[in-house]
Amino acid sequence: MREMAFLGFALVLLGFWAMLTRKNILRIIIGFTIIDSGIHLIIVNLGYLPGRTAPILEKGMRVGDLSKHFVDPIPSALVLTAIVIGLAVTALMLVYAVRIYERKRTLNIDKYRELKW
Amino acid sequence: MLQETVTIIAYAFISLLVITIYGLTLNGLVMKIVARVHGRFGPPLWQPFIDIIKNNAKRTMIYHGTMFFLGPVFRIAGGIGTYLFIPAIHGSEVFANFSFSGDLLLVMYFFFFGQLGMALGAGESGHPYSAIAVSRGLAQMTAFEVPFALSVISLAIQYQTLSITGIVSAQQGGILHWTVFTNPLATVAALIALLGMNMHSPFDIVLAPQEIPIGPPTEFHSAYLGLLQTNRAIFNLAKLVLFMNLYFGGATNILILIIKTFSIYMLSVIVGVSFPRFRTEQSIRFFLGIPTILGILAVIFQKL
Amino acid sequence: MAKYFVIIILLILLFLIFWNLQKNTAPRNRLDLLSSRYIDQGPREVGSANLVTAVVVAYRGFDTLGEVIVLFLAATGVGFLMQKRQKAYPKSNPASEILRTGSDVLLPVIILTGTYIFLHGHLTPGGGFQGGVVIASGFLLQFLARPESRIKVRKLHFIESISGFFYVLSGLAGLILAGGFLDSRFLPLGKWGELISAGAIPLIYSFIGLKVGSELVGILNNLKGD
Amino acid sequence: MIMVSFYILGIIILLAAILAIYARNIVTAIISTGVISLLVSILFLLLAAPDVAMTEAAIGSGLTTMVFLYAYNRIRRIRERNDG
Amino acid sequence: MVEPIYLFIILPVAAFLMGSLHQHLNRWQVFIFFTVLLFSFYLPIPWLIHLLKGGSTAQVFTAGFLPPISINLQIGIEEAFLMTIINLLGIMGAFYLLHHFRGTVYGPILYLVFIMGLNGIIMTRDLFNLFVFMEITSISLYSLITLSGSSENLTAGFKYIIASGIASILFLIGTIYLYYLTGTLNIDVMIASGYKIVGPAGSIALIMLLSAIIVELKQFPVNGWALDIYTASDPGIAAIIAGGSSSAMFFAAYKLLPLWSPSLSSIIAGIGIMTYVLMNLMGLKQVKANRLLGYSSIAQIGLLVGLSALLLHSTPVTGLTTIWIILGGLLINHLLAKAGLFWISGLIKGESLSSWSVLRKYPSLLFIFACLLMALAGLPPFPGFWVKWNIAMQLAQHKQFLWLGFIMLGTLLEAVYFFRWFGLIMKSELTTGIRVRISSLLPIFTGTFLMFFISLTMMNLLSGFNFNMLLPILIATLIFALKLIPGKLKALMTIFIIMFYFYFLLPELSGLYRLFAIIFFPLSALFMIAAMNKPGYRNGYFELLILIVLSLGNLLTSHTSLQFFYSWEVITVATYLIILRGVKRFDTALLYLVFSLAGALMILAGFSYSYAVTGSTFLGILGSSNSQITIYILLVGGFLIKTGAVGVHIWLPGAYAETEDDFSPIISAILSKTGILGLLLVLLLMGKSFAANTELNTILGWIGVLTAFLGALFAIFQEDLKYMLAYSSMGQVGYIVLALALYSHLGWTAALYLAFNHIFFKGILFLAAAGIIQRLGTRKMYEMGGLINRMPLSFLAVLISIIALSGVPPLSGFGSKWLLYNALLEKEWYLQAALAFFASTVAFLYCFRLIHSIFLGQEKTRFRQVKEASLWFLIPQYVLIALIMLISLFPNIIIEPIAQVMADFIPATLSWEGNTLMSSLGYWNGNVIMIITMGVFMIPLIGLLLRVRSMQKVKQFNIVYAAERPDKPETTHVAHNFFPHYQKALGFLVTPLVSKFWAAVSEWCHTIAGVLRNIYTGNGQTYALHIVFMVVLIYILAGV
Repeated sequence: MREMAFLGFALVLLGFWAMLTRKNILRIIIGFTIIDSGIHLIIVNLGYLPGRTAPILEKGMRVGDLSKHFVDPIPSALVLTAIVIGLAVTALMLVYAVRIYERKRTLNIDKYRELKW
Repeated sequence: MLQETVTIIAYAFISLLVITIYGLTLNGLVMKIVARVHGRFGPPLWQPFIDIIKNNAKRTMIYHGTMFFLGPVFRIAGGIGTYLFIPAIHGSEVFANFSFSGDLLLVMYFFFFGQLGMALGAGESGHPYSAIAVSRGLAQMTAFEVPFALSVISLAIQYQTLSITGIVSAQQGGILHWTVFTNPLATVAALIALLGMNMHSPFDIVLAPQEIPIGPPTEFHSAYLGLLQTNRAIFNLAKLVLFMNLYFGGATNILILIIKTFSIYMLSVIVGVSFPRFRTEQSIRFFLGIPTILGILAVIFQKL
Repeated sequence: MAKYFVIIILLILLFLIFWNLQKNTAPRNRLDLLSSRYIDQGPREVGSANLVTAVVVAYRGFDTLGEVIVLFLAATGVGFLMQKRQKAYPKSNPASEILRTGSDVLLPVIILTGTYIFLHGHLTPGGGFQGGVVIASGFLLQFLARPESRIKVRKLHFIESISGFFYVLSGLAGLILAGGFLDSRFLPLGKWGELISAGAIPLIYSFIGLKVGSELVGILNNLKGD
Repeated sequence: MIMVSFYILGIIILLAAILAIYARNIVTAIISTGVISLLVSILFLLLAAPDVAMTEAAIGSGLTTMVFLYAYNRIRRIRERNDG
Repeated sequence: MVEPIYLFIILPVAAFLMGSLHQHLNRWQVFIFFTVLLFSFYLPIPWLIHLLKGGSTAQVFTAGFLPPISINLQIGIEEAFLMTIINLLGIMGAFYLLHHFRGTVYGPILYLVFIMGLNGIIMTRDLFNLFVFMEITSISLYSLITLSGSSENLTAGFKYIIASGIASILFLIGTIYLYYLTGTLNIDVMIASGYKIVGPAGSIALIMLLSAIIVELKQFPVNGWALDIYTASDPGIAAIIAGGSSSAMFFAAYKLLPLWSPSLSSIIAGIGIMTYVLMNLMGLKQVKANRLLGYSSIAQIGLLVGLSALLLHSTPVTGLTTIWIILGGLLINHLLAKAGLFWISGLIKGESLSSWSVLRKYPSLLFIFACLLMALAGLPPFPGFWVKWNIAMQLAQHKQFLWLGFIMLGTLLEAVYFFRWFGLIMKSELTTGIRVRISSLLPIFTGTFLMFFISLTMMNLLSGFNFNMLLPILIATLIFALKLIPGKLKALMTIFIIMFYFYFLLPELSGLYRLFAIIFFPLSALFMIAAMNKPGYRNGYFELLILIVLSLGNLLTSHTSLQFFYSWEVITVATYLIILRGVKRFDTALLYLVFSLAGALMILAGFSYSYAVTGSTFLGILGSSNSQITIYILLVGGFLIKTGAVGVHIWLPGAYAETEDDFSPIISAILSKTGILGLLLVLLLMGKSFAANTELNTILGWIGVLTAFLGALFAIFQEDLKYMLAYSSMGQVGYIVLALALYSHLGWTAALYLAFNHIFFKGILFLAAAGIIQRLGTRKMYEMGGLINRMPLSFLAVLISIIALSGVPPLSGFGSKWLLYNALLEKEWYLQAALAFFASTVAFLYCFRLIHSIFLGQEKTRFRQVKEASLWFLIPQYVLIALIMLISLFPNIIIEPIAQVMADFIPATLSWEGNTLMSSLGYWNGNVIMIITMGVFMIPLIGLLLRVRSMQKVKQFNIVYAAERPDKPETTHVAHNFFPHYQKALGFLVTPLVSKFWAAVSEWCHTIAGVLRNIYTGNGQTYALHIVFMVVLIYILAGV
């Protein structure tokens, strides 16, 4: 579905917007998760074929021409992995945020500029 | 072989003696003429002979060091050497000197021999005037050598040889074959350089009689001075003979030699008395100006 | 302000790129060779009714190993980062009595649900990861209800290690007994549609579920602090 | 029917995203993010991907949100201790 | 052979188990950790051997299905090679990090998984699996970065997460769309079905994928975060990032290379090479050591990326092996060297570049450090050198001259900041603050040792083993190992070794080469006698001398341009080091090195151009091509820099003057002849029909004569003795260049005669200067004076040498002038002749000033007691004087062999009549002139001596000066600013325009670097913006 893809891209862009403009690193992390959701949507959408069902065999289905009834299982599988990875990264980022706040007492990304050039 | 060698050496001695006497006379004559121009009576013609005999006869008891002692020797060796590498009279065996051992380049570089020795001797005297004068003299020398070198190069192109004998023989056969007519630009450049070489006014800041008594030789006296004065006669004439050979057709006998060298010398003296003195940097700029351009033009014209 | 302007311009351009990308992607009306093959052969080869599970555990099992490792890394990383934390923080307020009681009651139910999910990964939607998360949510409820409670970290780690170990071991069994590393067919495929079927998929998903659950609990425990 | 629900969901998702980006309160933002994930997981169901929907709901809206809140809680506690 | 899949069994299992069992494992934990790492190191080795023996690439299948149904791994030569070195680095890095890992179990776990991830990136053939492994490495790094727990660690890590997170997003988008288009995730299948990746969608998908990889490869401009990581993280971690992570990511990019369309490929090449140049440019401004290493790391990876994109796409399969060797060599060179440098940085407490000067206290570490720098700068004998050479050859063969130029620029910039750093270490104040642990040292030393080994292998692979090329280094190392031998004994050994080598070398050489061998060997041995004078061990000095001189011998025996270039670079480096040893401030040595390297790069470009045309490195066919002009310009330009021609001379005065006093004669008299040798070889090898007629020779001639003139002019204004001599050398070599440019028999005879003469008199002058400076402790000439009484022997030596220098007859110098002017006039180069003559009169000025200011004039009170210069200085001087006298008296003994050698190349125009030399223009009989001069000198001398009795030397101040007797020598010694009038008249010519020009170039480079690096604001959001910007830019550039 084209609309679904655009919703995904819209989420990606909104996430980028958050990441590029908001100063609070928690918001930046939120931006990341929004982008992640958008990407997942895009991926799953690419595996979708209109009018088909989820690739789960149920009793009574005839094995043989299932490929005409099911959507693509591969994108789903990829998204599963991507979601878990996203969780891992988000968790680490949040721990980073905690630790940075512990050290610097601010969540403003503009204040983390002791290293430059 | 031995006999040949002895003959050549004997001839060289004769040639040298003649030239020394003539040189001293010439110096006297010029002093006289300059004095007359200035409206003085001037010294007698034989004054240089008297000076030289007097100074050479004096025994010297003191010296400033080895180089000081050797300085005048270097100087006169340079003068004599320069003269001896130039064939003085074209065709004459006696006056051919040792010109077989080297060409014009040798003579040009041998000029420096005496200068260097003199400068070293003067340097060891520890007198600041000597050092200043040497500095000025050397600086000026580098400048006037440029037009002279260009002029010589022009001659080398013209005659396709660097041998002085060769250049002279190429000019034989009439006054119009002289370089001064066939290559006037080169001649003019060289003659201007000659003014500097002779350290005559306006290029006499090296000697600067007022503040630097007599230039580099300030500390030299008696026998040393005698040697220097002798050299002045010989070296001066060596240069004149060279110029005569290069630009004025050389000489086939002693009389022509005397006339020509005298004329060349007078030319420089006359120019000298009528100009004020240049400062060193001025003379450097001067020599690197018009004379150098003339020299370059001479080269270019010859090359064309 | 100029910076905002630049960002807007760049994002608009990025949007145009995405637009261009999507616009030029032809919608498809049939599956590609590979996915068709998965669907057509999957049930027979792997014995899993849920073809996503077939892809995740069997065909692309190697990815899943990576996925498990990523989560493991996250847990380790959180532990690593939190290990150096400074002094203790002020205690948070204890939760209400209702929540405590509720969570106590709910915990076994939630764990059971989670177990169900990963055991039925090859039959119904869901699997090890989903099940693991569900289990973790039970513990989360515990944390919320009793902020002062401390779970037995060593036990947790033990479960995590051992389940991870057995997961890789089952992969190794696939290598030795069947066609290759992480081949789930070293156990008989069984009867299609039953709980104990689809080779080792339920086993593998169980290990994954346990591992994921314990890892997530570890992360939450670490983040909780105190 | 599907399309209508899609559009409604889509608009809510976008609004939630904007809220997540601009909400004053960070907790609101975090919850909004969770809502996005939850709604997206519904979309996954529409796209015939129940596995993904489950995972997204459990991980994206559930666990991630909790991790967020825990992290924020710790930050808040650091701030309190610091102020106090 | 163990199946590679076991890597993904053993490592995770170990990691999982260590997580929970660490309390039980205790000590065993370290054991398990290293066993597992050792296993991972061992695993690819049998594969590598097997594959090198011609075994076929192995596939590893998972899940019991064949690809593309399931994920597969591949182990081919490239994979096995890369895994071997990365896992080796893994072990060494783990060893280095050992102390950090005490007391934490998380560190080793993360590290193990990280290593596994790298191996996964290398082996996997599935695009999404690649993504998973990239995430594994990134996520483990996120945590590892915080190892030391500083707040910089954390903020840098956060920026890394942002950048890497965006990269993952882009990678996912790209991957999924590629899957959508091709229906597969298997890389090989995807490449095979590349025809499906069409249209805007395909291009954009590729662009997304590419952008992600470029971010992960830290290419310009999306690498601000990487710099922060390198700066902030623990050096041990930075080392594995720079070495391991970057290499693995590079391999991922390499794997995907066939996917890119040609236009994307060239974009990659452009980005890579621009990264190389710009990072090195910005490195110029860097003052923090770790950050500088970061800049360099990124640059090196940029080079790798750029080269792989440039070369792999356009090379036929047969040529691939060489390219693999180049890329592999570059990779391993970078990996080992950069890891080593990061490891060293971990030992040093300070973070500024100068805080590394503490290394001076640890010579072995310093040695390692220098080796690593040289390896990165691509200098022999390290792998980087072979890589540099072959890069040039390959790029030239592919006609990628523009890129080659950029790469050379980058190399030069890199060398500038590296060797500036090295100079800083050697010359800045000694700092304290180092913690040396055995566990940290072991990997550093192992890595460096490996580098030598790899260099040997590369030499073997790329050009064949050549023992001669190694010999100088071996001997030098051997002597270096004999640390405790006194300097004097070492000097003797050096002389002995050099003469021994000469003895064996001479029969192999003929003609021209034999003449140069005489210049290089016996004469430098003679100069080395002076070294006997200095007490102490002088570690390094003799070793480097041996290295230089023996390499000079190798220059002469080279048959290929590679051999020549190798020796050339060895000489350059050794000379740099020896200069650096002696100077007080490092910039002199740096200037030398930078100009020499620039020259070397020009030479390399020339050789590579020739290779591109002829396809051979054989020196003999250098000229057999139709693009001789380019080759001529490049080679001549390169060699001119070495001769110190005007315009590129600014390195020369400092290098000649500031170096140790007993090295000055060698560098100015002998080493300056290497440039001459080079020029002569170019003229000879370019083929007569071209080289004899080209108008370029005229330009070369003018450069020569202008150098002669300006060198002399600069010399007269120097107050510093050695600077004067240095400028004089510059001028004299200018004459030689002029003579060479003539391309005539007379000219070349003059050139070599001049060369010999220059060695004699400049050797004497520098040796005498050394003796004087040793006694007086000053180099300012106006502080000297009157030393003739104290040092008569030195005076005599200087006197004779300046007579020879200025060309005054009867000494040998006149012969060179005579030959030169005759040659010039013969060639009709009249204006050049005039300028040369002017230059020689100017030379007269400084000659006089030299001898006057030092030896004549007023003796200074403080130097009343000085003694004659040391005997060790006088011995070589008087040997040289004897030589000057000999060739003055019998010029033929040297001119005749030279003229004969030259007659092999050009028909002779010089003839003899007894002792008289005849040219087409003039004649000259040195022998007779000498005798006559002696005669006219002796007669007045005897006359004068006869008239002196009981000579008495007057006191120093016994002169009348301004009507009073002076009492202070300082006021009466006219020596300072000796030629003020010259300054007034021609001073404008010595305005240091050239120095100003180069200073401006340097200034501009620094300014541009300063402006450019402002993009690295330190703000994570800006870095994210860079990434978005780059995506858009690539999109626009690719023209979708």
